[in-house]
Amino acid sequence: MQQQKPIRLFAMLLIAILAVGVLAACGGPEPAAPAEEAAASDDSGEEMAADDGVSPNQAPEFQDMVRNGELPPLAERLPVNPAIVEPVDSIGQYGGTWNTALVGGSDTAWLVRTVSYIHLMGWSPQWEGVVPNAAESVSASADASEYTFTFREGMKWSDGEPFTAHDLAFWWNDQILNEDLSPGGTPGWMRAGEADAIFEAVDDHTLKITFDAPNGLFLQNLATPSGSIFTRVPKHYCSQFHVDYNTENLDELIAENNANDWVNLYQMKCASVPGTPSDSRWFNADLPTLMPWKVTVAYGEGSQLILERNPYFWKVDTEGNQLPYIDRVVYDILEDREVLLLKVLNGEIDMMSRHFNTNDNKAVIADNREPGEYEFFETRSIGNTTGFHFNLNHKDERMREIFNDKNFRIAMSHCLNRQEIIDVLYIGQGEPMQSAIPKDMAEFYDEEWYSLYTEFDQALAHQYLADAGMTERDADGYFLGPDGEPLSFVVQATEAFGFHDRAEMAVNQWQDCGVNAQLSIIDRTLLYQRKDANEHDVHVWGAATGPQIFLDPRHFFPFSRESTFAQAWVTWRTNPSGAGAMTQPEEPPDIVKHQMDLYAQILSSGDQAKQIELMKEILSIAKDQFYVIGTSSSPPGYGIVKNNFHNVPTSMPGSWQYPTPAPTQPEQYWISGE
Amino acid sequence: MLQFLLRRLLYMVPTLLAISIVAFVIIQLPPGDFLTTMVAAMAAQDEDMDQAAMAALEEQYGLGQPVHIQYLKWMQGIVTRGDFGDSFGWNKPVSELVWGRLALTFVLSLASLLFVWVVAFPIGIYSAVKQYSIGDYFATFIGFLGLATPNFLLALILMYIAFKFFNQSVGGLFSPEYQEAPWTWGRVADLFAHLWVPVVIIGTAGTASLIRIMRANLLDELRKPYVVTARAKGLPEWRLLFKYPVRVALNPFVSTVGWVLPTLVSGAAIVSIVLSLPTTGPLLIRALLQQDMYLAASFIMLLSILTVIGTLVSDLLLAWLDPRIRME
Amino acid sequence: MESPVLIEIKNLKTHFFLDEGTVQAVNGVDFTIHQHKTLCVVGESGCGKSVTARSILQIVDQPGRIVEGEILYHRPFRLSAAGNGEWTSGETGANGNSTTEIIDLAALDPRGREIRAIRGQDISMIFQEPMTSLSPIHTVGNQITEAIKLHTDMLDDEADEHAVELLRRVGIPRPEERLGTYPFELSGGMRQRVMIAMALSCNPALLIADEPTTAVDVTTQAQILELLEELQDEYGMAIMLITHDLGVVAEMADDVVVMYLGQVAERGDVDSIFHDPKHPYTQSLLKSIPRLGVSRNRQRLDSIRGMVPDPYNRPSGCMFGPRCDHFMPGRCDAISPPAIPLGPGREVHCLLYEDE
Amino acid sequence: MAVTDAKTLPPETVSPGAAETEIESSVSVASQWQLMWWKFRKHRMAMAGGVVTLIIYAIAIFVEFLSPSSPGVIRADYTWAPPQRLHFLRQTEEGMRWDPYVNGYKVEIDPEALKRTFVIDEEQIVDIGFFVRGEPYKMWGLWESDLHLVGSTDAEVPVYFLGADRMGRDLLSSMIYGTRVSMSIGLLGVFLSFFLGILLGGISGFYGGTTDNLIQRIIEFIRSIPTIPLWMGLAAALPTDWPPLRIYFGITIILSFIGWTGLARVVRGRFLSLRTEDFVMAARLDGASELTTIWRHMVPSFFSHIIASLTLSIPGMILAETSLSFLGLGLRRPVVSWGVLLQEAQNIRSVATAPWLLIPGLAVLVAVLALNFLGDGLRDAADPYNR
Repeated sequence: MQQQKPIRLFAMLLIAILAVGVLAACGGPEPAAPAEEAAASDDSGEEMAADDGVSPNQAPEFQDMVRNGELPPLAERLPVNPAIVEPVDSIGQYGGTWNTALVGGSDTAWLVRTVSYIHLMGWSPQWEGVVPNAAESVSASADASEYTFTFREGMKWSDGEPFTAHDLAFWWNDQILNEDLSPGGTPGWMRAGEADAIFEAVDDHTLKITFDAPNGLFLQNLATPSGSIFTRVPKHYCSQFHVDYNTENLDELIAENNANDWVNLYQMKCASVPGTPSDSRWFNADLPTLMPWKVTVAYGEGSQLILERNPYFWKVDTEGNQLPYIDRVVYDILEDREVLLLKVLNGEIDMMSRHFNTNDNKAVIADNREPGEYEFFETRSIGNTTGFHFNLNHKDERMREIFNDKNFRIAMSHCLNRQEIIDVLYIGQGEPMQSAIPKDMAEFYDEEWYSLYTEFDQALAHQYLADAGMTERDADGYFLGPDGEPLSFVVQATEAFGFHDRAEMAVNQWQDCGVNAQLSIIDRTLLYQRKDANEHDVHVWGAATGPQIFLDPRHFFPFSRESTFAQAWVTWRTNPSGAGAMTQPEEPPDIVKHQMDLYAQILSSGDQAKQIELMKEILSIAKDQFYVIGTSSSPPGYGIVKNNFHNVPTSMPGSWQYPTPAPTQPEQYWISGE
Repeated sequence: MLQFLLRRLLYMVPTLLAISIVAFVIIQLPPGDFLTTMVAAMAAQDEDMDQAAMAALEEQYGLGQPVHIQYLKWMQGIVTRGDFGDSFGWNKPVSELVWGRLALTFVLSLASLLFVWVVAFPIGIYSAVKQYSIGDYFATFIGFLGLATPNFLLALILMYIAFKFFNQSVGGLFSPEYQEAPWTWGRVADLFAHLWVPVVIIGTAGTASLIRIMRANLLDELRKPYVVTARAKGLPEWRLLFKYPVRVALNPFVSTVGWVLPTLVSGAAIVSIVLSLPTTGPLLIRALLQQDMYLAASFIMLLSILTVIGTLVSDLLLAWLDPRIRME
Repeated sequence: MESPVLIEIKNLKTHFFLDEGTVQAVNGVDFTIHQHKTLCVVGESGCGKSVTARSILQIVDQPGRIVEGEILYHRPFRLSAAGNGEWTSGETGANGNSTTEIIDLAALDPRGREIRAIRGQDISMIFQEPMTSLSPIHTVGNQITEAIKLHTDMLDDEADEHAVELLRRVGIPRPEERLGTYPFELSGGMRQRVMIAMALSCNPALLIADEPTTAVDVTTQAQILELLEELQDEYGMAIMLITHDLGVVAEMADDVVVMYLGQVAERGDVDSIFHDPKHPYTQSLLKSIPRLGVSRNRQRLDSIRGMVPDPYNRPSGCMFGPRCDHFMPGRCDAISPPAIPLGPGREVHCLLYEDE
Repeated sequence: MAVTDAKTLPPETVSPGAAETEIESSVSVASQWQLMWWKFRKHRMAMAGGVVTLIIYAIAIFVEFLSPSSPGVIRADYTWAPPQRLHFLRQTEEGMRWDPYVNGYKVEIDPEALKRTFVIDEEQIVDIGFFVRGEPYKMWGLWESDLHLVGSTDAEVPVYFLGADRMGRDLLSSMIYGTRVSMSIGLLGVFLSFFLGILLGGISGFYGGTTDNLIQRIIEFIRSIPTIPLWMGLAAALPTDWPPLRIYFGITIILSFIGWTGLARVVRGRFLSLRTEDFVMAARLDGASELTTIWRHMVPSFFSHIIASLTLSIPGMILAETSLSFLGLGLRRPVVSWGVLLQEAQNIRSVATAPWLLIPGLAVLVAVLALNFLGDGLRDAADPYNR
């Protein structure tokens, strides 16, 4: 027995060596590709199909399925009046896989931006306005409080069940208005007046929504990502998880799915908070959908999320071919952006404009266009690159007084060498710009405001500082506060979007100007935490934004929690009682209250001309108030698209509210063969 | 022996309980919670979320409750139903997420461990036997080099080289065509074809330290009088080396082998992120960064349990190998 | 009666090559070990006695090396063909010669097969620390049978039996059970007995015992020495006993070698060394033996004044010169004293006796 | 062992009872450090490691003077500028003469790729001088100066010996400044964890029994918590309004908080074995207080070991700092450390188009190698069993 021990040791070593040998041996040959499916499916050409009554205006595999009786004919699958899509460049061919990627486990935003733009209303492809999308048409009452939507007859969910007004009524009445399922109540943009909106399914194809008060921005909101919640809940499927509908086997379903209770079960199967992980569209492959592609491998099941063509999709091209052209969309779930960048460089990504598309990366992506066989497309970001938000509601009385002095802020603005920032960080792209309306928006554009206080002039800045009562300097050359005490403030920024680089440059420039600014680069959650708790001096984030001005005028008056310059005033507007708020409400000055009042008027007006007038008044006050110090106009963003990937516009707006590139209708993208 | 085992198992209970509390506290340490992190993350992409939806989510996640209530609920789930709670970030039960990835993680960890041992033992032995020879200096140098290279940097550079010069598909453990394919021999082969890069990268640091430890242990043992005794018996050098000092030098290894697995599981995390491997490491780091608290806490628990069990296994192995301990 | 020569060491020099310099641990040593006899080597720690012993087996540690000299091993006959057979009594050689061959151990490759065949079989060794000299993780049985199986064709069972036999012989109670025990389960004396059993397993011609009793208590010490004597009677091997304890020498030795700083100071049979020490060093050593009833006070410590010199800075001339009471300036620090024969097997290295 | 016999020669006299106590102690005490030095000197790689370590620390001390510029100086025209080759000899009419210079750059902007392209301009020559006036700084935060060891003789024209980063900051200067932070964070962290380790390990080993058991359980417990979550939790829990320097100390403390357990085990082991040694017993019987016993008698006996482990722990700290930086939890600008620089280079853009930004990795490599070799040599030298 004792003598065997060395043998045991040798055996252990031997096994180890053998195992590695096996590893090495297996590592050698390249695996054979599983099959050449893609090539095979192309053979069943369109011409030869017409005779047997099977419509050639559908994907070849559907033709086969129709022939085999596995699928109803195309005419039965399409609505009576399918939505017609004008292709960007050309009528496409069926086939191909759109390879793209997600980063991490909750990256649903890129999904929202690509495959799920089936809202009732949508933006026109170049963001000129709102057009009906899943709805066939819409009409609104003059006071913007009553909206009537008409749906396409014969429009179906991806499992072939009809899509009707009852689905929306179910969603509203039994999900949103159900206190268990929606403890937060209705979405903010659906609130007008005291009472909840009323959803009434007049018939299968007509839905009437009545608000308690005018809701002037309702249709625009529907076109934003928030609007996706309307058209995603199939009553026939989701009602089985609902306590009011399923009295038979709900408990079994709860047990089967490891849920805690029916609410938990419903949330797992049908929940819907767009852009968050609590979005069952991606995690539940069984959920019927209206999307061009339906999920076949759900998020989190493996290292890919895969969608395949929805046979009941309700859009056709101008020649009547059912969309989408592309067979499958495959999202590689990556852990790191750098891997994504390498995949882009390697030509493994067909079309994408997220995560990898930073200014810094553009150089290396540009260098690799030829071997990677891709090109750039432009995403026009409209607005300002960076805003410096001095905290006007600062908790410290002295700091508040200094920051509230407009002369001080003007001085800070003149201390900034914007051209240097542009040269360093944007390689000269863009121009100095105040936190004002961008040039693209002719309606509101104000030339003077655009360049107000943007000149780099330290002497002028010092004059303004003198006006603010700051003339004395300390031993290090920094200005003392108006009270003669040393003055320093912390500029907080995070690494997202390169804000930290801009902050670093601004801090350097302010120090150079004789102001003791200190840089603090922190985690973005922390950044938000501090902002929400009103614990910041200067917060570095965005400034004046583009066409979503009506929906989100955050930089022009204390509008939402994103109006970082005045958290206490925001609370006063949105939550006057201050219950549960991280920053207690404070009553703003009259002029600010007037802005809030003007915005309330916009909301309750259905008249666009009047809305514009009111907005202009808000903006002129904002110009005078000078809440946020802007930096420079945004250079365009970019995405990449493979050379054989067609119908992607070379330029499109870039914004979350216009969830780039969804309004350009990915269902009409197509891939040409090798 | 059985009593020893039972006693050890009994000891584990309070330890694990304490760990569960610490695990929960650790994830509460950073400011904010899953929701605020998510909102900040969305804002960083210029995206936003409705207040009402946020309130709903807060309710759904139970984030409004006091911490100790959250903890008790979580523990109750684990103890009564083996339910580790739901991952917020994936909107599904933690157990579904973890087990799937654990298998690949074990494959990777074991392969790395084997690699490390197979490389480190011979070099370590050589290095000790030929102390201060050129070979020893070289092995030492290489070993330290492996220790000194931040391995995430190595991963990135190797990946870039693979792309630039070999035109290889980067990241992951499978070729694209096999990623969601069912398990076949082809897929296994594909896995092994991809496995060597992470194995080598993860292995470098481990190999380096193992060489050092092996060398040091062996040097200690080689100086022991019993080696001279054995030599005086007329044993050939190699047999002497393997029967006595190498065998004794292995003991400190065995006593740490229990730590190795959890270290590989979490330690390889950073490399796995860089290489985008579908293993547990990235899931853990992301859960921590997102404050996906049940997922993160369950992970910490699991790793700790692995460590505690690993220590136990180590002790048993050590007792098996070393009579002095067995007899105690 | 003079018994046949077993080992003949001639001008052995074993040096250690260190960066700080060369340590001449053994620097020109000559002596002879006879069959069946006990030779004691005495000297202070560091005088090179252990290195000399290890040189015989070629197990000097790196960076030590035999640089010069011969260790001639007169290999006696085995009675039986098996490797572990009894040795002849000496006179009865087949051709009237008591030895088969003469091997120069110093010339063998320290890692080679020939020296390995001699180690453990012809010459075996026991060490000072019975605890650390046994592997802590192998059983007693394993360690004893290892040598047996290495040098003979015995099967496992036979080897085990033989080991039990040996253990019984060295006075270990219930030897069958002891085969499976580990060294740490045994007392110091028992361990040393195991070491002896191990050394005797192949019935060696020479047993080198390197301070075998320093690490055990006085009672055990006596028992071990007694055992060695008994075993010598029984197995007929020669013993080379290394010690710094003159009491042990008096009890055990047939011949004595006194070493000082890598050189032999004096050698001879035990009686002449004890009763007629010639070398001043030997004389000092004998004076330093504590005697019953004499208190150990500081005065007695002056018997050898000064301390052993730095190994790198050896004195010129006689190594003992600086500490010698009979130091002769101009001679002792100039001439390295040659061996001066005083009788058969008796030599002294001291200029005092030059003209005798 | 024979060799030990031959060399260290503990002067034990022939008769067992007669120990020359005084002489013995004076000899061995006097020679312990000397012997260690001898052994250490023999280990050539360790010597080299020691020299390199000294140089690195010398750099860390004179950071301001040694760096050609300051790490915060942003220059728009030099974003992603590659390193400039230093020429020592200059072609003049009389022939080559000693006059170090670099060539300037012709810079063009590629608007589509959004980058500057740099072409060496042979015409444009930037003189390099020693002890030049340049970017002003405050030496050790005490007095102001603008003297730099090397740099462009014209303060307006920058030189980039190792290239520039994405904002045109000089990499060499950043690296030199980073030396101070990176090398001291290791040192500080190691000292802290050693303090904890020796204290708790010492208590554990010295008292044994229940105390020992308790501390051992705590150590086991801490070690069974995965490191990364612990780091992340602790690092994120640092108060946010701390200035960067205090955050730096916080991170040091976090690193050491995890590092002390390993050392505590070692120290405990040593204490346990020393506890029964005669000289400790003697000190105790002599009535020396426990603390005195520990500090006067026990700690010195393994002091050399502590130094060796100390040296070996610093690289671990340096690497841990880079890992923390990678996770976005480490130090951040305006504090510059090697970890910060590596984190900034930790992207394909840098690897592909600005590989010089990886040079800080080399610095980490050199420092870690040097410290490891040094520690290795020290350990070997301190080892009483070693020859």
